[in-house]
Amino acid sequence: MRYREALNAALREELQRDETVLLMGEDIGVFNGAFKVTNGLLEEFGEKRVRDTPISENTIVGMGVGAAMTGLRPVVELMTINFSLLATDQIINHAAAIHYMFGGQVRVPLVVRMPQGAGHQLGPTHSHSWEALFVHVPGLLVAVPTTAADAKGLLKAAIRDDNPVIFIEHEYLYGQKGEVPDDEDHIVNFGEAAIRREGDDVTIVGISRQAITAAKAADVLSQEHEVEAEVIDPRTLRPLDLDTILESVRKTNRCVIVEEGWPHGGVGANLAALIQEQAFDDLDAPVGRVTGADLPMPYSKPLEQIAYPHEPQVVEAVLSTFRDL
Amino acid sequence: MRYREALNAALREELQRDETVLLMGEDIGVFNGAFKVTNGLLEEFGEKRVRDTPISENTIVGMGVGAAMTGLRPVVELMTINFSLLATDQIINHAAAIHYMFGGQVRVPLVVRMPQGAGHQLGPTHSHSWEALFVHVPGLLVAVPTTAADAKGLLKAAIRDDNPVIFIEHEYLYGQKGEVPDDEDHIVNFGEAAIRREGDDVTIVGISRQAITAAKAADVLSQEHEVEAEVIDPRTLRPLDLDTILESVRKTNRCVIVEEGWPHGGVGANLAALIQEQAFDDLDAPVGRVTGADLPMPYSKPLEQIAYPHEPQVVEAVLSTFRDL
Amino acid sequence: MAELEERKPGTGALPAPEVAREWLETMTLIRRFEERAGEMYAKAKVGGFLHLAIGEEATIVGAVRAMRDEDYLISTYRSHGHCLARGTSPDNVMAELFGRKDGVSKGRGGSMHMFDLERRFMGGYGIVGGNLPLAAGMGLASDYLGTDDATLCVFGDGASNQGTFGETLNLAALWSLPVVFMVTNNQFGMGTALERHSAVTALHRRGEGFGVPGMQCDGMDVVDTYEVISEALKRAREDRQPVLVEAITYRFRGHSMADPEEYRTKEQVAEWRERDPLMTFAQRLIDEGAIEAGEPERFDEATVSRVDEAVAFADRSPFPEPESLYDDIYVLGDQVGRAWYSVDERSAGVHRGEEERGLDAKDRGPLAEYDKAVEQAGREDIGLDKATDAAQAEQDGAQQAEQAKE
Amino acid sequence: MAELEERKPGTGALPAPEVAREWLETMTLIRRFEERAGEMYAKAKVGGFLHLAIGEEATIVGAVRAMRDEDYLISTYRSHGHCLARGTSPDNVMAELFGRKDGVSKGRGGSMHMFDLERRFMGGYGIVGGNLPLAAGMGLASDYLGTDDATLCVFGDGASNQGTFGETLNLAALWSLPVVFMVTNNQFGMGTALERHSAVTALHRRGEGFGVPGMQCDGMDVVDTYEVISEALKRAREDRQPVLVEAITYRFRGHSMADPEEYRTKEQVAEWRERDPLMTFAQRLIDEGAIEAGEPERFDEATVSRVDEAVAFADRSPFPEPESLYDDIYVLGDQVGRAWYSVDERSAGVHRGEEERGLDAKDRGPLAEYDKAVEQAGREDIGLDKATDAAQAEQDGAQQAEQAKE
Ligand SMILES: Cc1ncc(C[n+]2csc(CCOP(=O)(O)OP(=O)(O)O)c2C)c(N)n1
Ligand SMILES: Cc1ncc(C[n+]2csc(CCOP(=O)(O)OP(=O)(O)O)c2C)c(N)n1
Ligand SMILES: [Mg+2]
Ligand SMILES: [Mg+2]
Repeated sequence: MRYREALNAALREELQRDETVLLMGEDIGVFNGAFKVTNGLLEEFGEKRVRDTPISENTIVGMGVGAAMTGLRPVVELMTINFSLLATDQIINHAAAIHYMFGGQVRVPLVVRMPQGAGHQLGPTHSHSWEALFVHVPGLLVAVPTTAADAKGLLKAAIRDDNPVIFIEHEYLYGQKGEVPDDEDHIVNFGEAAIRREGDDVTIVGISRQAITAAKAADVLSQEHEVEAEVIDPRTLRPLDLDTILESVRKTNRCVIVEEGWPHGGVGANLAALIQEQAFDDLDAPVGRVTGADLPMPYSKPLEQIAYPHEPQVVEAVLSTFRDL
Repeated sequence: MRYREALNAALREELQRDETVLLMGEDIGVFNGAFKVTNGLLEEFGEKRVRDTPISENTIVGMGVGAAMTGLRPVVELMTINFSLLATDQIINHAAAIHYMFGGQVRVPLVVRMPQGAGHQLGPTHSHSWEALFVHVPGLLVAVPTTAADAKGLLKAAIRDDNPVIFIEHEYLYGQKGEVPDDEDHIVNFGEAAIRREGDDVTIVGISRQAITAAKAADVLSQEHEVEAEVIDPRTLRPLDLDTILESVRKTNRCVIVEEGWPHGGVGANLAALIQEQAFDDLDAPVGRVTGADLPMPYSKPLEQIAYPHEPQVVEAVLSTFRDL
Repeated sequence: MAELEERKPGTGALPAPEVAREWLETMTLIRRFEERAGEMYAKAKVGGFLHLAIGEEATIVGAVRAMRDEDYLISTYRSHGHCLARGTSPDNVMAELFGRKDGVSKGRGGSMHMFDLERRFMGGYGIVGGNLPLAAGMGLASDYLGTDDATLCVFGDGASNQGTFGETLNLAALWSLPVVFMVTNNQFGMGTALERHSAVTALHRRGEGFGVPGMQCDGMDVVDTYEVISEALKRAREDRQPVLVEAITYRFRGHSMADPEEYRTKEQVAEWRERDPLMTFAQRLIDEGAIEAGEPERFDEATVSRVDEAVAFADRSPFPEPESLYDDIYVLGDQVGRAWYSVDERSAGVHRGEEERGLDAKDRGPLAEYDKAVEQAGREDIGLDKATDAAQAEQDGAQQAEQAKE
Repeated sequence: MAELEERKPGTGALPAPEVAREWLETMTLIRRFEERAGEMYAKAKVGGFLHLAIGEEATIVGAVRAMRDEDYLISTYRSHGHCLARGTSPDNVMAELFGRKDGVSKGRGGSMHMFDLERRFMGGYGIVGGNLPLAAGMGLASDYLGTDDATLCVFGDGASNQGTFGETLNLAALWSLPVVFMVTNNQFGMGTALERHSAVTALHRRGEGFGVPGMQCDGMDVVDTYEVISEALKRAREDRQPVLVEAITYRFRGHSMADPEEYRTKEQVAEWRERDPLMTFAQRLIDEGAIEAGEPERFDEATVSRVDEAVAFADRSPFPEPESLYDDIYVLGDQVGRAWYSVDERSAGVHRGEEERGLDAKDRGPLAEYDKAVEQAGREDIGLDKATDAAQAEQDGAQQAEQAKE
């Protein structure tokens, strides 16, 4: 099953399971979704439950918040993460804060889904990876599923949870295939990292699509450099399963984080800060980072390709943790 | 001269110096500014150059961008950083990207000024410190002045520069006094950190108002614990004067970063990541961080007080870098 | 009927005497409560921003009394009155202003963020224009769940310039949501006069381009406000037609306590004060024999005592425990299992919840700030202290300005 | 004059024959250019999203010809035509689509982000509704600097639901800015039909509540569009009155190349195609003797050759140097002195500019991706390759869908 189909199945099953679940978003209905994640759902569930919206990001998220406060479990799709900047006020000042600021009186069981990522030459307004923006915010949960199984299991968990969840998909991953358990209660819990590959020499943490790049780099490292990497996919960034990462680092004594987003204040910086705080004496080299380039993503294919991480850079960054400083 | 007066002087002088400079913002004119930074400027320069706007954050920033592209040097005030979330699309998708995405054809000499910070019991929608949101973004310059002299010198530099600048003031600092050079060309360059206090035992980096907390903590450390701290105020975060920080850390072998913002993906995490990357072998302890609490800021005074850093926490964090791990 | 000029303020049919009396009592409660809150602010019992709605009481009571109990109400940072009119105890509203544990939002929200789920008062919000999308979402939920409930969304003239205004009105009309948008046009967004912030000053007309018809009411006349909001709620509820109501009113006090009010003349304020919604309504009730002369004074005395009680209650209520700092950031459950702070339980410093929780009572180290703040916030009057410290006083300009006026 | 029903499309006074001919030529150029761009997209010479304006040429040429050279034009991600009509060479527009160094934006922007400062084409923008505030800012600058220039801001029906719409119109009216807002109502925002996204479908009426009067024009008629935009620009320029013009039109092709067009019927498309703005205008020019029969065919041939040249030019143009990746993020100067990447020159990995710059030609290590991408993007036709790799083909569904149609 492809990643997008797994998401589709999660939405379908949760729509079936719970009458209060509804979907809202631009072109998710008649158009079947810009990336076809909601394919067929309007036909199956009708206009009441699968709602095409005008192009009004801040308001559709805000309506999701209001509806979540009064009995529904809305799943709002933003066409891509780039447009979420129009909705940061409703996400951060409202969705994330409401439960706390009103003394716990009311809950906001809202999911905001959106894809991110570069590689399709969508240029400087359509290619970014901004998990770091949302990881910064207390009150939100943040998921970055990489596999089809996780996409399904985490989305179901998100919909059933009573907190506002930022659910970050990846445009490149939509077409990727993977095994998905055929269980209507296949849930992947937040805060549980997955070890994608075991190894004793170095820990590579890959975020979102870069968990796959990390795994490919690990193969190269094994084949060409006799380095056995342990590859960890945190799957969710809030809450974060730091235990699993630290355990690995305590074993390997080296760590590289791979992410597609910008370097400054990125998820990698956050992890590096946490790891050196908690496992300082276990580190034989600084925690390395491979990130997207610090620029608006250029359109031109060759420029775009060198502006986000690929295996060679990960291999290089890992090898540099073995060099004399 | 107070910090707010220094900012006022910078605005006045630049309005006088350059006809293309104009101010826009909510209540900056007739009301003289929510925090009185623009006091008297409408009277002196008139409605053409000092413009009260409707409450439309995204559009007033976007108008600043458009005007900057076509010959003006707008300085837009957002009443507080909390409301900048309504304008992140114009700041990040537009102001920061335009020079690059159009191949360098056009410049965006825009300054967006806004204060941040907790301590006045403004509660969960009005108290945040979000420099981390803007530090993440390539294409922006980011200033966080602490002293009156820096406030003036950096603001003048920002207005004269051809890049979009996010200029982050602090509500607590507005009333603080300091010496300010009486020179119309008093410029403080971006990317040059200030060493506020010299010391050999530990480096404390304080961001925005926390540079002051850091200095106070350094006094306590010296008086009560015989620890001599070097206190660094980076003054700008993009560009960042990492050299000065690294030089200090290479001398002290210990570092603590103090910031008011949220811990995950904060400026402190970013600095910690950079420092451990660049000065790994020089560190005798993990880079420590003291940050704002990971929550929407509560209103109640005693809760608010323990939700952002004060000297005792900084002292504690510094002492812990001397403890056995 | 939709335009104010066609209406005749002060002539709408009065409700039954006991109803009219209750309206006047509630307006009186709001007035006295807020005056007292202002005093408490000057005494630094209340912190942050305090936005009073004095002068706007008829817009509040007229609107809220037009609602059913099951309808949702959502407002702004200027919402003590909305909360009180909805029936929340003045004790808990005052305790919220004092930042105490018994505050409606447990002291977390303060003046700008009141909330009372039980009474479907769905909150005051600090972000101008931020509550409109939420209101449409509530309307959506009512519609989706097949209930008969409507939502009343209150915001200011300044807020009608936010992007959410057009976005939300379009969506509400497109989806036929049972929402009444009430713009409390008090002539100013902070210090910016209506005609300096809006190209079209007849704000009720702003929704037409988005499919939302407009009505105006005299916001100084509780009866007129009641009538128009009732009509609007009826259309919203029965015809599934969102309506925009503009209530013309005026705030007698500054925007918040720190406002020097340089943007308007004393004459203008005085003129509007002559139309004081409490006095004019009380007079009319007496004139028309609905109440007896002297009754308003008796209400008033009782109200003042009630507000005294609220202050005493708030004063008795403890500050929230420092251990509660990290409560309710997340709803604990399957996904946030152990505790919310599992996300950063290992990092250093003040942001660790668990450490505070585990602290020995003797070792108040990191809680010194808490103790200091409790002590300071608890002091009866810190005005004098402040005058001795000019720098500090300036930073707390808000409270100072207020004291100067008093 | 403002409402379309009152207008008589196809009857507006024709301009002088040489002017009319130029209009037709320009519409033809846009049409042929875009058709060719579509083909190049199917061959993977063009990547990303490609939004064609085929069917909307009259809205473009009629509007742009109503402008002065000094006026500013600002548009969306659907702006090849605007750029061409403004006079930018098809060579550089095509090179931009190819991601080459000679592209108008040096290959940085692609189809969605065209720009030509010299011709005051102030950009195509990828964020729906994002260009409205910029346009008002340009109007502000013109006004402030005391010039006579106006700004024409083009956006779609879908964009009129963004918050920036109301915010910007209010500000433009309040400050009397010389801006014409032109909503190209092509009946759909992506796959969402007008009546499913807007409660009021007469979009030109949307500005009234914000002080911006509305006009409609027949966007299938270049003369009508010219007349109405001319009138609107005159009001903006001379009366300092912003105007909202709704051009009624239709896009003949999908929203972008990946669009399966399930949201509309073939019949509807065919009906509108009968009103093809090129064919109807050409016919009228012949009928009224402004041009001779056969002339349109001759233009057309010349245009096709011109577009061939543009393709050849684009093909010859090199890809941007990898060393240029980090250019123009910042304007270097006093504040960003050494080089922009001083902010992170020390951190590890692919995001370091200096390292690439310093690389030895032999040591292409980190540039392997660049070489691979150049090779791949340079290939004439990668359609066949793709068909062998189903997973990859699906990810590039856009190009596949297009190929299927061809
Ligand atoms: C998004 C946002 N921008 C600015 C502010 C600061 N602010 C608070 S109230 C206010 C004026 C609002 O005026 P109006 O909507 O008329 O309501 P009123 O205060 O008159 O009740 C402003 C600008 C804010 N709280 N939120
Ligand atoms: C803020 C934002 N939201 C969503 C999108 C995705 N998107 C691109 S074009 C489009 C439809 C726009 O429709 P309209 O404004 O009518 O212009 P048209 O494409 O018809 O020319 C959408 C939803 C976007 N680019 N930006
Ligand atoms: Mg107002
Ligand atoms: Mg359209």
